[in-house]
Amino acid sequence: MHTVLTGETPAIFLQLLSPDGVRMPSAELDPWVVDVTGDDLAALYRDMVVVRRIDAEATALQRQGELGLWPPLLGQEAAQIGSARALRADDFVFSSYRENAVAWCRGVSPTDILRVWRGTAQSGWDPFDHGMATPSIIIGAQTLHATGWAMGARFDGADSVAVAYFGDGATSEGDVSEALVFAASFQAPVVFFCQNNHWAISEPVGLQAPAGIAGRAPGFGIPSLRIDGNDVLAVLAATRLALHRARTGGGPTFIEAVTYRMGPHTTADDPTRYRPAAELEEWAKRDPILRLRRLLDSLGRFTPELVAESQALADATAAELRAGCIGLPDPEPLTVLANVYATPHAGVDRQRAEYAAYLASFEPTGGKP
Amino acid sequence: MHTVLTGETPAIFLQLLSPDGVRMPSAELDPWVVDVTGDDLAALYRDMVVVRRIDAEATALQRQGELGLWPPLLGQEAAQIGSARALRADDFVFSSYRENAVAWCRGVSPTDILRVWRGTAQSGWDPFDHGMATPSIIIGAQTLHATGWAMGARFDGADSVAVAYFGDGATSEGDVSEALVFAASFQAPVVFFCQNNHWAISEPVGLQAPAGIAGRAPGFGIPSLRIDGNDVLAVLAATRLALHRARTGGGPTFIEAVTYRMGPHTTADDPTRYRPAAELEEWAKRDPILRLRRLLDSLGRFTPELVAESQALADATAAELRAGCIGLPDPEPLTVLANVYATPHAGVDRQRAEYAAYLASFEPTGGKP
Amino acid sequence: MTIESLRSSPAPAVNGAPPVPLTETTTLTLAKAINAGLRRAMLDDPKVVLLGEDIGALGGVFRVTSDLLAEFGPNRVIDTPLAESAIIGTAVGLAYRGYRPVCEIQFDGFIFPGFDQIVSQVARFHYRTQGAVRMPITIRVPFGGGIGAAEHHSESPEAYFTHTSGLRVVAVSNPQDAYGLIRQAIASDDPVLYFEPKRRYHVAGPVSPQLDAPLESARVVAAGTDVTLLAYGALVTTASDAALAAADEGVSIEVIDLRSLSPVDYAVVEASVRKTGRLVVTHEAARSGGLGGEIIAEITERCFDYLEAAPVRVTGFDIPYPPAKLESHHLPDLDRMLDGVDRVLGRRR
Amino acid sequence: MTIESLRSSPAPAVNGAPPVPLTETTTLTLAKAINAGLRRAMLDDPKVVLLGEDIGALGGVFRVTSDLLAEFGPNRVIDTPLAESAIIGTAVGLAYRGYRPVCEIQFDGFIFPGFDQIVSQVARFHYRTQGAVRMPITIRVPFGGGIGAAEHHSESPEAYFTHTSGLRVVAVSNPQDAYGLIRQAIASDDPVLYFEPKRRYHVAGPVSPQLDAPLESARVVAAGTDVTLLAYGALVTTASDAALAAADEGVSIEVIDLRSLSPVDYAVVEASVRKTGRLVVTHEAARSGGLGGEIIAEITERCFDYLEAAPVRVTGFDIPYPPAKLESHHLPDLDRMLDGVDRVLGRRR
Ligand SMILES: Cc1ncc(C[n+]2csc(CCOP(=O)(O)OP(=O)(O)O)c2C)c(N)n1
Ligand SMILES: Cc1ncc(C[n+]2csc(CCOP(=O)(O)OP(=O)(O)O)c2C)c(N)n1
Ligand SMILES: [Mg+2]
Ligand SMILES: [Mg+2]
Repeated sequence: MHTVLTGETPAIFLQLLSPDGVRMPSAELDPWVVDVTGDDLAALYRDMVVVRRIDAEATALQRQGELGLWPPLLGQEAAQIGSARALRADDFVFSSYRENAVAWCRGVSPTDILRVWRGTAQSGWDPFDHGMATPSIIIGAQTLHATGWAMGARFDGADSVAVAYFGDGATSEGDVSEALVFAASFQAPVVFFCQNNHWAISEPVGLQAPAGIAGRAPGFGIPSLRIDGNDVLAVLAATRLALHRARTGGGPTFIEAVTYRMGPHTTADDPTRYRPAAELEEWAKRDPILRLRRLLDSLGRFTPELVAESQALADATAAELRAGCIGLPDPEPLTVLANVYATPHAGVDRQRAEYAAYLASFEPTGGKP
Repeated sequence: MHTVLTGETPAIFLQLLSPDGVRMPSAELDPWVVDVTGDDLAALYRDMVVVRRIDAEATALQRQGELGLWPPLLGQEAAQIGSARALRADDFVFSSYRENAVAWCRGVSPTDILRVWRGTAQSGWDPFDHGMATPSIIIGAQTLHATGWAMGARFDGADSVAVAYFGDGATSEGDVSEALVFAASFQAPVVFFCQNNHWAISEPVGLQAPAGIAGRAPGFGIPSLRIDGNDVLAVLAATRLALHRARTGGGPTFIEAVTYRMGPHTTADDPTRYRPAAELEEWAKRDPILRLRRLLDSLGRFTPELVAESQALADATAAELRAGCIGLPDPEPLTVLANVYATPHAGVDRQRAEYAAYLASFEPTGGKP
Repeated sequence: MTIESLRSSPAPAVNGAPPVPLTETTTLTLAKAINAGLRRAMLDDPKVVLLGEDIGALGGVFRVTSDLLAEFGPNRVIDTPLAESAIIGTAVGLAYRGYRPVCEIQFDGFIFPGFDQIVSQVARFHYRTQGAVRMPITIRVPFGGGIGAAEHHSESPEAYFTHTSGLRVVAVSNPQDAYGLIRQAIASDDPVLYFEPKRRYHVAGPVSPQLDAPLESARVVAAGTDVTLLAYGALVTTASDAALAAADEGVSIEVIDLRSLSPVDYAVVEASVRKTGRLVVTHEAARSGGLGGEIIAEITERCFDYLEAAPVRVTGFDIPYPPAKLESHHLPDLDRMLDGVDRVLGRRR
Repeated sequence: MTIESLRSSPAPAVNGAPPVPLTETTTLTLAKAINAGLRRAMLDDPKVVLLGEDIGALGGVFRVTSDLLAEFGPNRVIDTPLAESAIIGTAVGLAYRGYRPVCEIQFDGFIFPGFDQIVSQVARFHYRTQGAVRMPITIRVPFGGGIGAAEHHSESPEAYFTHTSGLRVVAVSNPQDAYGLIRQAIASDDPVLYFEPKRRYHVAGPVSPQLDAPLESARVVAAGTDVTLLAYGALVTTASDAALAAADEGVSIEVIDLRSLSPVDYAVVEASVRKTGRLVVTHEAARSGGLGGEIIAEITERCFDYLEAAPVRVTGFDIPYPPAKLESHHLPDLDRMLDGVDRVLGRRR
């Protein structure tokens, strides 16, 4: 059946750094990182150290009862930092719940990142302040939002790009396929950035995509790149490539960043029930921070200063995060009925008045018992 | 960007009959039609003539006000007959609304086919009598039903196959992509049979699938065939191939049958608003019945007997259809409240009793005014 | 408005496109009134874009978007691939970028593949972001039965949306409101489900460019003193006919066209029920969980001491929409409305 | 049942898997009772298969399907790809082939991507085919708030389904009913939405393998004479606590656990309201369009002459589910229920 088309995972797997941190050539990706300086690499390293620290601190805060839940990105720092650092301020990110390192790169304060997980708000920041939408908890829904935004950018004649972040599990949701359809049909300037971290809670990627992920987009008419997601340089390069295509009228690009979720799905998860320990050990060897460190080392840039400075920033950020988290005020009771509509609404307004009266009846304490 | 995967419509386009009716070799398809005799070809011809007549008669009935609506399959006879005639009785069809020739092959009586369009029932036949589900009007929904049925067949250890029929427009719906995901993950014995008739109401296939349709399934891990859907022999062969794969544990196959909707979307549609007349003329030259007739002619099998016999069967069927349609009784008023549940239901039972009393209050005529 | 003005008269002939733009009172069909309203909104605001299946060259299966592609081009009148979740989901993204998308759902029954995006995204972004992100999205839905159609083409899904906080829901019944409310819906910074009574698309009436009803307002179609009869969409006409028939028998019915289904204009309904003491609510949607129950519960709470009888519902049955040959049994008609009136007056059962 | 039996007591320690199979009254948590019921149904009928996300090795995020994969294998406990429409849609196909699928939706808020398949397919096949095709599909949905979760994890979408003809809807409140009704749901030839009160998963109680409630039945939790208080799911406990508190103040409340949300067991509710003359309905779902309004409209119609006051609703607000730190304001609690009781007694406002 040789003329029957078969789906095969593309053998192509783009890398710029070996797990040992050795810089490897890539005809496709090299052009996109020629301008990357040692300072840039150091900055990427700093970012990665800081967001790993944010992750650890948030996990600790959850264990201490200060957060309701936390979804660690441990292991995915290169995929998130490498891609987010490629973006311009006028680009717009539509992400899932795990992209906290992306939020960091978009200038969201660590405290704001935690609001949602502390339960004081359902959106930690104003999306327009950071060019990053409120993370989507409904798996895959945001890929359509990104596509629509990108259609709008095209209509506007702008060269801004939308980036949709989502996981390997998300690729099964109908919304993600529909986003590929619309993006292809309207040649929308959108980058589909899939972090294949090998797991969707307890389900291995093979259940979602037995033929792999990167091969899917081409069938919809969207070029696809499969890259080493633990290689920050390759991620940066591929994202720049995709952004450039989008900015110059080339339409959508799909990137599968192959990485690994080294922690639990969330702090509520118990991966020992489903995940072989050996797999984790294997992936620990491909740790994205270690890899960049080795590269820096080989360039003579892994200096005590860099270490100290990264450490200091991480410490300061962690302290800010902790203090900010604990200091987050509980929302005022009546905000429960605020902002349901943008304009006055007879039904909600009445309920708010009634509830205010009800609360007042508990005076003088004023609050809920 | 040569290592970037791009989506290209597979150049491969399988045929066994040229538009002139010349038998052409195909290494892939030939093995699946070696046993096809002249009698078989004559039978296929008869089928096609009859279903075209059903179509014409139903269209006429609609014009005369006897049917509410009719979706003609004019031009798609080869795609439907060739595929449906490859099936076994224990296979199961999950189709859309346009597969009336498939229903014919599954032994559904012409009158039963019309029930839905006359509005006397929402299902013209008992699915289990014919191994064919009630056609789905919600675009794409049936592809998941077919996949689930096929999963069940696999669990049962049966070698029966589910066939999902759907259109080019349907490929945009999330459900169809999800069906590909599930079929691939569970290696379900299902054949996805897409009739690309070039239009989804007023929308050309290029809007739904700028990179073509057949290339989509491989990305999900499902082998795909792109065939000439106006070539009844190629359709028969490809369907047999796909069914064989499914029966022998090979899992799902996707078939894109390239054909053309020569009529309006339905009798309510006005294609002159959106479709260039030249396109229709072009496709008329590739008429599926004409093509088979030319082949039969070249084999000396296009005999006056075959013509007469086909004509007679078509006439008889049309007469049966017309009489059956006009004779279809209106459903009894109280059936409006029947079968909502399989078991007694206090709410509906009460409403039925109330409505019966209400109707009775109009006695002696008994009916609705 | 006199009760005589309700008598149905044959529609005046209406041809061609609405005047460009509508400047004075003009007779238009309901479908053309929406078309004129869309056009007006698109002329007024370049951020208004239309999305939907077959809305371009075809002008939509009901021709509501006729000629708009030619006038505004494919970046404003967007024929989309066949995927409702994507139609709504990309509208969310467009709204994020400052657009005011108007989505057409081809028929009522096809809104459900887009349900998640409506309920979990469109309805919530403003609340979710403490007001930072607005969703000025209008979702147009031809709804209701009575046209002898196949399954999924005659439904009344409005109650799913009136139970969804964050959405506004309106249903129009006549060309004037259709023209006014489509523009109000598009101008609203909140998402609006806009239901169009498909069996009234071709009924014509006067449309003044000035007479805009506010989004949240009900309309007293005919004043009356004995019974309040609440309807919306296609059934407003039937209710008006029922009022005429009842008047012939000496029963005075106050007919209210709800127009806004969420929120309900309780000021108007309450005032009426306080006067009549008797309430009948009618809709095509299934009775259980339909809007009728909600309104009756609310009015019972607000007007308990004024009620002289239990409010009555005249609605579709608790069944999936039936085949065309049975729909006349399912749909509330004049006789069933009068039966409901009899019941609330204690004349039956 | 005496009112004292309602007082919440600390849950007895419950460990390990339920006995195999359940043969005598055993103390189980609500989650384990469902697990035992699923297991019983799977042992009894080889056509019962489970589908859902993470239901295999993990046993579901709430561990309701724990150990079932090991016992029944991957063809009966099917970890599916992450796609709710496909979970429901393939269940339809399995039902067509004679299976009795039990779908798990991971959290309430994730049911909407599967809404179309539920509303347009599952609910309708029996009607559509004049009874030829049955859909014995059970859809399990952990629902409700009170667990401090993120968005989409605390919702009460039941009214969308009680408005959908062709579906049965139940909500359980205690281990006994959970065990009985999951088996009844699976055994039913109709599709059943089975709502599980997630904040009560770990509450334990006795489960007898014999005591099965019929699918359509409500349960009087505590008899009373002054006010009927109607609840379901997690709020049954709160309502019982409210009844105790009210009893201390001399008000006698009849608490009814609705159990079946569609159809509602009006025989039981009617009998109670005829006795008390006063009705309070409570649910976590938004007030507008919620089940409360439907029941109040129906009871007002059936018992108008017995009502001494307008029935009252104590429900969630008309808002998207709020952030965790605000959910205590949204969720009906003991105080708000007592406030509702005061209102129906004319003691407030
Ligand atoms: C529509 C929907 N269904 C189910 C869930 C529950 N859920 C949350 S995360 C998750 C797995 C997501 O996996 P993946 O897309 O790979 O992202 P990752 O968590 O690995 O970053 C699931 C099933 C959800 N949030 N939304
Ligand atoms: C979910 C849904 N959306 C929209 C429609 C309206 N509709 C009916 S047929 C059709 C076009 C289908 O095109 P295609 O899949 O190519 O099948 P064809 O009609 O060409 O056979 C549309 C949009 C529908 N039936 N269901
Ligand atoms: Mg993942
Ligand atoms: Mg087509």
